[in-house]
Amino acid sequence: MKLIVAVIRQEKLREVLEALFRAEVRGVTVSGVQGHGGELERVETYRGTRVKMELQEKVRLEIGVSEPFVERTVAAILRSARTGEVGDGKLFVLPLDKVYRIRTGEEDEAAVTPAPVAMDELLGI
Amino acid sequence: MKLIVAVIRQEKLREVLEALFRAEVRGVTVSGVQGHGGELERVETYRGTRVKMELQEKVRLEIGVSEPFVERTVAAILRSARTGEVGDGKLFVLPLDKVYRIRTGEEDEAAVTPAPVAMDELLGI
Amino acid sequence: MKLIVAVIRQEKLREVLEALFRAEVRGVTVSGVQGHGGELERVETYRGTRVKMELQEKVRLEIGVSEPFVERTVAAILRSARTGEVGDGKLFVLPLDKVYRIRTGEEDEAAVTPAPVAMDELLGI
Amino acid sequence: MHTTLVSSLALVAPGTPIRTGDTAWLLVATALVLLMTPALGFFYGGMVRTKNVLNTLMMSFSAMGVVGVAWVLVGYSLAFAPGGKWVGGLDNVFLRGVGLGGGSWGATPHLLYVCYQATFAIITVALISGAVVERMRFGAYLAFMAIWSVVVYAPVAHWVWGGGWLAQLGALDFAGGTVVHVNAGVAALVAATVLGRRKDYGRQALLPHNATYVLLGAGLLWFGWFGFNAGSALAANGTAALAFANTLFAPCATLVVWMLIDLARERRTTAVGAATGIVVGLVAITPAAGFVSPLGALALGAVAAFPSYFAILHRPRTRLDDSLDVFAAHGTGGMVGALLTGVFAQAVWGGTDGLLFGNPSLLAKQALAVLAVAAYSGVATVAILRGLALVVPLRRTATEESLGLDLVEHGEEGYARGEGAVLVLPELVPVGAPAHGDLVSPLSSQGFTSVEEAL
Amino acid sequence: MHTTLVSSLALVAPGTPIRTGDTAWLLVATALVLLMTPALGFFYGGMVRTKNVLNTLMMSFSAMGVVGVAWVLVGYSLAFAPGGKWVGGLDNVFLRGVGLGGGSWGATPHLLYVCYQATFAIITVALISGAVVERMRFGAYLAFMAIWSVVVYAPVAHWVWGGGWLAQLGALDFAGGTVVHVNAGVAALVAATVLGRRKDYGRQALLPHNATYVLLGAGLLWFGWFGFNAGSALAANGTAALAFANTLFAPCATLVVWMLIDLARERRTTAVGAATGIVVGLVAITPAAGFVSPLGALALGAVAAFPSYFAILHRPRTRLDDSLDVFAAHGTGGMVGALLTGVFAQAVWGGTDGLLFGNPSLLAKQALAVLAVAAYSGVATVAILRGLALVVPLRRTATEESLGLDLVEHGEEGYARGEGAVLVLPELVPVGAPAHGDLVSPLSSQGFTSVEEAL
Amino acid sequence: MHTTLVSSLALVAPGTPIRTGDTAWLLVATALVLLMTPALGFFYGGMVRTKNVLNTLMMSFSAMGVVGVAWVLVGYSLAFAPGGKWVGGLDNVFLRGVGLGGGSWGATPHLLYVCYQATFAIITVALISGAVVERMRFGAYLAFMAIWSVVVYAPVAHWVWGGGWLAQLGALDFAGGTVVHVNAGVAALVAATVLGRRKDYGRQALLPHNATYVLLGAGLLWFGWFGFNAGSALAANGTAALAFANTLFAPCATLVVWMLIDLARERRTTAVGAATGIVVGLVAITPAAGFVSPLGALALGAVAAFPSYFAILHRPRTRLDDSLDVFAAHGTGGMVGALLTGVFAQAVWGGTDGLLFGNPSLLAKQALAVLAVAAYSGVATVAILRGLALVVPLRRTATEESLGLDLVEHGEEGYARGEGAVLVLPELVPVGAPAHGDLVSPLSSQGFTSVEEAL
Ligand SMILES: Nc1ncnc2c1ncn2[C@@H]1O[C@H](COP(=O)(O)OP(=O)(O)O)[C@@H](O)[C@H]1O
Ligand SMILES: Nc1ncnc2c1ncn2[C@@H]1O[C@H](COP(=O)(O)OP(=O)(O)O)[C@@H](O)[C@H]1O
Ligand SMILES: Nc1ncnc2c1ncn2[C@@H]1O[C@H](COP(=O)(O)OP(=O)(O)O)[C@@H](O)[C@H]1O
Repeated sequence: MKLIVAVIRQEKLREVLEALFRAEVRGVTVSGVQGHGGELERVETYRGTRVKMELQEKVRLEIGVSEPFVERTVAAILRSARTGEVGDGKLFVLPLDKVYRIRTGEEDEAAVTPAPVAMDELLGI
Repeated sequence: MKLIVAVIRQEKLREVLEALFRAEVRGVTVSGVQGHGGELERVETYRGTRVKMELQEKVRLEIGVSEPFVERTVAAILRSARTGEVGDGKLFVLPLDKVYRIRTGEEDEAAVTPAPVAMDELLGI
Repeated sequence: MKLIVAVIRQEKLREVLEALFRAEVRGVTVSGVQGHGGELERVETYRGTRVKMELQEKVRLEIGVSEPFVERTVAAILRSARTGEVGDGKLFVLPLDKVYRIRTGEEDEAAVTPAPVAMDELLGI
Repeated sequence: MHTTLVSSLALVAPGTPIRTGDTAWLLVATALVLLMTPALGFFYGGMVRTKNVLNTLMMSFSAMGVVGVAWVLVGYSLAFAPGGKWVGGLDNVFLRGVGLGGGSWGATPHLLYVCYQATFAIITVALISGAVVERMRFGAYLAFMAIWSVVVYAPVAHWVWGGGWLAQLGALDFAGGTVVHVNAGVAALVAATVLGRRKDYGRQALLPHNATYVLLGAGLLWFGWFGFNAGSALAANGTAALAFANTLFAPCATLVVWMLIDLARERRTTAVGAATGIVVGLVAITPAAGFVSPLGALALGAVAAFPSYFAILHRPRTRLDDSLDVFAAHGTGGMVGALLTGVFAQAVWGGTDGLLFGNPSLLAKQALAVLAVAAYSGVATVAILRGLALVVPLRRTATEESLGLDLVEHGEEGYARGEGAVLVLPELVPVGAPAHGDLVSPLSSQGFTSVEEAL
Repeated sequence: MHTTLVSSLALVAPGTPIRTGDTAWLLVATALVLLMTPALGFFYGGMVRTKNVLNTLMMSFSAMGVVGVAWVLVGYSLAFAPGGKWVGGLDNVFLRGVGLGGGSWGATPHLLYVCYQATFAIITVALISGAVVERMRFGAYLAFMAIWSVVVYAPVAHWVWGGGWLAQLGALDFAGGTVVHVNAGVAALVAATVLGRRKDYGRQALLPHNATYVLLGAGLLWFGWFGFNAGSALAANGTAALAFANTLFAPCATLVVWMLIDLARERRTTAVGAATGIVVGLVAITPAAGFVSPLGALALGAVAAFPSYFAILHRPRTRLDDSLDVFAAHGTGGMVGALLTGVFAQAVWGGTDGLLFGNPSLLAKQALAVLAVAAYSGVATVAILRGLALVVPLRRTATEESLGLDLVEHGEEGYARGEGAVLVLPELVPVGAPAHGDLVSPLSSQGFTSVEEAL
Repeated sequence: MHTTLVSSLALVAPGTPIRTGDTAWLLVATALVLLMTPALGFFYGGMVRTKNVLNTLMMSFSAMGVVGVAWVLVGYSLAFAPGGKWVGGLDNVFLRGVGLGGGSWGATPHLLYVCYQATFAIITVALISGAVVERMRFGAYLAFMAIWSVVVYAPVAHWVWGGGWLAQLGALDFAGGTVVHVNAGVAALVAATVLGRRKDYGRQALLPHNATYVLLGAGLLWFGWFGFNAGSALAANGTAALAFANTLFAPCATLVVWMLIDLARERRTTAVGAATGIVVGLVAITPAAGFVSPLGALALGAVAAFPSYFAILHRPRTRLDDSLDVFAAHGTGGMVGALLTGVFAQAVWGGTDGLLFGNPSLLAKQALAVLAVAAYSGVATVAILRGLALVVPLRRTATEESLGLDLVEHGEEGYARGEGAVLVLPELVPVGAPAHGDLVSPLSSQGFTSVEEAL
C-alpha cells in the first residue's frame, strides 16, 4: 500500500481526475494548497503598496492505492498534470502501513477497491 | 510513531473529536478537503447549465501518535465516523520517522504527550 | 528522501519561509489548517449563544527533501517557528519512497533540486 | 378572463387632485420600503450557515413575487377597499377602480398608495421566514406566504389602517408596530413551534456565516425604514419630519443601550448584537413614530432595548427554535413599542395623549390591539400551517437539512468554487428525470469524456 | 481651452420655472439610476469566477467615469440638443447653454435633466460588459465605452427621446426598452461574437462565484429601476405613479412565473434564476411602464418570463459565449417588452391604444423601432470593435485568461488572504519597469531580508 | 429628569410654513446621508484584514448610535442654536424649541434640519476611524467619538454654517469640505500619530481582505453623497440641481484621471484605486458643489486626483500609519476642494466669484478657513486623545492585535465557519466571569459531553 501525494496546477485538476478515472482509480482526496517553487511570482499593488505574492495556488491530491496500482497512478498523474512550464508540481510516494474503509472497517486492498454497488447505478445516469 | 490520516464526513467532525478526546488523544490537526469516491454526486444548475459536482466536502484529520496509542486512536475514529452509508471515508496509517514539538524541541513520544500544565487549567473552565 | 510536515502558527509563516530560503530549501507547499492541542480556546458570543472555538487556525507546511537536507530543514523550522508559548505546533518527518518532478519526470534528488534556469532570472528583479 | 382583463385595463378611476411634493415623497418612500425586503434577506442570510444562505435570501426575495401578486389580485382590496369592521370589501379586487387621483389617504395617486401598502405586506411576510430557516420546504413556504398575506395580513391591516375595529377604537399604530411586527413576530413564534427544531439545534453551534451581511442588512434596513415610518405620513409634511426624526433617534438610543448592556455583561460589544439593536429600535419606534416627541423617541428607544435583549438571551436556552429570533426582535419589540406609544404619545405632536400626559386609557387600547393582533395571528397561522401540512410536508428531512437547503431546494451553492465541477450536457440528463433527488450516481470515466468538446 | 472654459463656465441659460415636487423626484430618480450601475456590477460580478470579480466590477464602475465625461463633453448634445431626424446638434457640447430652468422636458432644471440622461447612457454601456467578461482587455474596453456611448447610444437616444425619427413615427418607449435594452443587448451579442469564446467555455463549468452578490445586485437594481421608469415621467405625477406601480408589479409576475418554470423543469427554484427573472421583468416593463394598466403590466411581466427563460436555457448549448446572457435577458426582454407595449398600451393610461385595444398599427411601429435599433446597434458595434482591433488587441491571451483578469488588468485579488505576501519597497521595483508582466522572478533569501524594517 | 422630559416633550415650537417639494427632497437627502455611514463601514471594512472586519464596520455603525445621541442632547445646539462667533448657544439643548415649522434654513421642518445635520456629524466622526483601525480599543473609541463630536465638530460646524466667524468672513463651504473633510482628515492624521503604528505596519503586507466591499462602499457613498451635496441646498431648486450635477460629474473626471495615472505608472488600473478616486472626487467637489459650473466641476475633479493620488502613494513610505489614508483622501481632497472653490466659484452659479473670475480674495479666505479648521481640529484632537489616555489605554496590545480586534473587542468572527465550535451552556460559564480574557482552558472530554442535549 502506498499513499500518493501530488501537488499540481489548479487548472489541471480536471484532466488529472479524468486520467485517474481512466486508470480506474476512483477514490481521491483533493485540497487547495499554496506552493512556492521555481515559478515566477505575482506582483500586486494596493493603494501604492506593492506586494510580491510568493505562494501560488495549487491543488493537492492524496490517493491511497494498493501496490499493483502504484505505477499506473503515478503514470496517469505525471502524464496529465504536465505542461512543461516551471510550476507543474511534485509527486510524492509514501509507504503506508495500513488503510481502513471507515464505512465497513475493511482493511488494506479491500479498503481501496470501489464498492461494487456503485456500478449498477452508473446505468441510471 | 505513526501518523494517522483520516478523511471523514464534515458532519461527523464533532463526534470524532469527542471520541478522540475520550481516547485521550488531545492533539489533532484538521483541514477542509474535498473527496471523490463511491458517493452519489450532486447536480447543480446555474442559469440552465447543469453541472455535476464530483467532489464532496470532507474533513481531513492528521494525528501523530506514539505506538501505544495507534490502536485506540484508529478504533476511536472508525467507531465515531461511521454512518454505514457510502462516503464515510478512509483512514490511513503512515510510518513516522520522527516527531518534534516545536515549542520545546522535544522529540517523539515526548512531543505528542500533552503538556501537564493544561491539566490545572481544566478546573478553571 | 523524507517528507517533512510541520504545523505552525499562522503569524510565523513568513519567518519560517525566510528561514527555509536561507537554508536553501526553495520548494514548499503550504496550506491552511486548524489545530487542537494544549492551547487556550477562544470564546465567542452570537446573540447570547456562547461557543468555544476548539480549533485554532494554523498553517501546515509540506516539504520533500533529500537526506542531506533533512537536518537543516528541521533545524530551520524549529528555530524560526518557535515562540515558546503553548501552540507552536508539531513537526513530523516521514519516510518517502519516491519523488517526481512532474514537469520533467525527474526522480528523487533531481526532483527537489531547484531548476538552475531560475538563477539567471534572479538578476532581473 | 380576456374580457375581465380588457375591461379592468380600460378603467382609470378619477380622484381628488394630487400634490407633487407629497407624491415625490411617497414614490421614494415606496421604493425605500421595497428595498427593505432584500435588506432583510441579507440581515437573515448572514445569520445562517453557508449551506443555507441562498435559501434564506430566497425566502425574502420570493416574497416580493408571491405577495406582490397576491396583493394586486385580492390582498389590497381585502385590506383597504370599503368594507366592514373585520375585513375590507372586494371593490378593488384586481385593482379595479384604482386610479391615479388622490383620496382619503392624501393628495397622492391611489395606485401609488396600493404600491406603498404592497411593500408593507411583502416585508411582513418575509419577516416570518427568520423563524423557519434551514429546514422549511420552499414549496410549502411559497404557498404559506400567499395564503398568510391574504388571510392574516390583509384583515389585520384593515383593522388598523383600513377603517376596521381597531381604528374605530382609537388604538394608535403609526407605521405598523402591531400590523407588521407583532403580527409577524407571533406568526414566527407559532411557525417555529409547528415546524419544530432544526436537527442540530441545541447540539451544535449554529453560527452566522457572514456577520458583515448582518450589518449590511441592518444598514439598508435603517435606510429603508425612513420610507416605512416617515412615508406613513403619506405626505411630505411636519408629521413626516417627526416620524423621520424619531426613526433616526430612537434606534440611536437603542444601539447605545444595547452596546452598554453587552459591555456590562460580556465586556465586549458584539457586531451581530449592534445590528440587532438597531433593528429592535426601529421596530419599537414604528407604532409611535408620528405620535411622540423626539426626546420621547429617544427614551422609548432606550427602554425598548431591554426586553428584546433579554428575550434573545433567554430564547436559546429554551426548546423554541425561532432560529433568527423573529419573536424576540419583532414580536417583543413591536409589543413594547405599541405599549410605549400608549405611554409617550402626545396630542401636541400629532398623537393622542398617552399615560405620561394623563390619559391611561390609550395604554389600555394599545394593549387590546396587541392582544387582538397576537391572538388572531397566532390562531390563523397555526390553522394555515396545519392545513398546509395535510397537503405537503412542511419541512425537509434530517438528511436534507445536513446537505443544506441551498443544494436541496435551489440546486446551487452560495459561494461555488467550481473545483471538481463537470458540465453536464442537457442531453445526458433527461429533463425532469433526476430532479429533486439532487444526487446522481458517480461518474464513470465515460461521464468525463462525454463532455461535448465541440459545442 | 482657457477661454472656452471660462466662457462656458460663465453662461447660465435661463428657462421656464421649475416645480419643487417634480424637481425633488427627479433629483432622487437620478441618484437611483446612478446606483443601478454599481448594482449591475454586483449582479454581474457575482456570476463570474473569483479571479475575475474585480475586473467585472470595474467594467461597471469605470463606465461611470468614462461615459459620464463623454456625456458632458458631447454625448448629451448629440442626443438631446436640437438637431435632425438622426442625431442631435452641437448646441450643448460641453454643456454650453444648459442652465437651471425648466423646458420642454418639464418643470425641472435643464442641468438635472442632463444628469438624469447621463445615468441612462452609463448603465446602457455597462450592460454590454456582461458579454465580454473574463477575457476582454480593459484598455480596449475603456476605449470602446467612450466611442460607443457617443456613436451608438447618443444617436439612438435622439431617435426615440430627442425628437428623432422614431419619436416622429409614434413608436413608444417609455423608459428605454429599445434605447437601452435592445440597444445594449444587440451590442452584447455582437461583442461576444467578435471577441470569441472564453478558452474554457463549453469545456469547464464556469460557475457564479458568489450567488449572493447576484441577488444583492438584483435587489439594488429593482430599487434603482424605480428611478429609471417612474423617473421617466420627469414629474411627480400620476404617470410617475403608474410607471412605479408597473415597475413593482410586472417583475413580481415575472419572478413568480420564472420560479414556476424552474419548478416544473427542475423541481427546484434557483436563486440565480430568481434574480434573473426579476431583471427580465424590469427590462420588459421598461418600454411600457407609463402606457399600460397595472393589470396589463402583470400580464406583460408574466408573459415576458418565457422567451428569456428559454433563451438563457438554450444559449449555453450554442457556440455563443454571451457570458452573462446579456442578449437573452436584456435584448430578448427589451424586444418582448417593446412589442408587448404595442399590445397592451392604452390611451386611457397615457399611451396610444395598442393591439388589444383595436390598434394593430402601434405594434408595427414598435417592431420597426426594435428592428431599426437592433440593426444600427449591431452594425455600428461591429464597426467600432473591428476598428479598435486594428489599434489594440481586444482580448487577453489564454494564459492571461487562466491567471484571471483581476491579476492581469488590475494587479489585485478580490479576496486577498495575504499569506505569503511580501512587501516590496518601491526602490526595489523601478517604476514602470516590470509593469504588465505581473510576474517577477522568484525571491531569493535576500529578497526576503531586504524588506526595510525601519520605515 | 421626569419634569424636564415631560416639559420638553410637550413643546412644539412654531415656525414659518414649509413647502412639500423641498421637504420631500430633504427627507430623502437625510436618509441618503445616513446611508453613507454604513457605506463607509464597507469601504473601510474591505480594506482591513479579515480578523478586523467587524471592528472596522462597528467603528462606523456605532457612530450612528453615539454621535446621534450626543447630537440630540447637546451637539445640535452648540452648532446651530443662536450663539456667538465661536460656538452656538444652549437654546436647543435636548432639542428644546425645535418644532416642525420652517425657518432661516428654508421651508422645511426644523426637526428635519436637525436630522440632516445629525447625519453630517455622524459621518464626520466615522471618517476618522480609518486612521486607527486594527489597533484602537473600542471603548476608548466610543468615548472619543462622543467627545469629539461635541468639542470639535459642533463648534467648527458653527463657524461655517451656524453663523460663526468663517461664515461672517465670507469663506465658502457648500457641503462640508472644511467642516467635514478637512476636519476629519486632520483629526485622523493626529489620531494615527498619537496611537502609533500597527505592529505589522511596514513589516508585513497588510492587504484589503475584500476589495469588492471597497467598491460596494464607494458605490453606496456616491449614491448617498447626492444627499450630502445636493441636499445642502436645503430645497429642491436650481442650486440643488447644480450641486447634484457637480457631484455626478466631478467624480467622473477624478475617476478617469485616477485610472489614467494608474495606467501610466503601473500599466494597470487598480480597483481599490478606482474606488478611492471616486471618493476623492466626491470629497473635492463637496465645498464647491453649489458654487461652480458643471464644467468647472469637471476641471476641479480632474485636478483633485493628483494631490491625493500622490499623497496615498507616498504615505506608506513614511512612518505614519494613517491606515486607510484618511488624511490623503479626505484631508488632502478637502483642502484641494476648498482652495479650488476659491478658484472656480462663480457668482452667476450661486457662489462668489473666485480667482478665475477676477477675485483672488476668495482664495485667501478659503485658505484661512482651511488653516483655521485644520489647526483647531489638530490641537483639539490631540488634547482629547491625550486626555482620554490618562483614563483608559487607547490601543490594544501586540498580542491582541495578532488575535485580531474582531475576537478581542467583539468576541465574533466576520466569517465563522463553525468547524470545531462547541456550544457552551450559560450555566457552565458564569456570567461576567471569563469575560474579556476571551480564552479559556482546553476542553476536556467532559466539556464536550456536557453539552446539554435535552434543551
Ligand atoms: N520540495 C518540495 N516539497 C514540497 N512541495 C514542493 C517542493 N518543490 C515544489 N513543490 C510544490 O510544487 C510546486 C511547483 O514546483 P516548482 O519547483 O515551481 O516547479 P517545477 O517542479 O516545475 O520545477 C510548488 O508551487 C510547490 O507547491
Ligand atoms: N483511495 C483513496 N485515496 C484517498 N482518499 C480516498 C480514497 N478513496 C476514498 N477516499 C476519500 O474517502 C471519501 C469517501 O470514500 P468513498 O469511496 O465514497 O466511500 P466509502 O469509503 O464509504 O466506500 C472520498 O470522498 C474521498 O475523500
Ligand atoms: N498529535 C498531534 N498530531 C497532529 N497535530 C498536532 C498534534 N498535537 C498538536 N498538533 C498541532 O499542533 C498545534 C499546537 O499544538 P499544542 O499541543 O497546542 O502546542 P505545543 O506543541 O506547543 O504543546 C495544534 O493546534 C495542532 O494543530
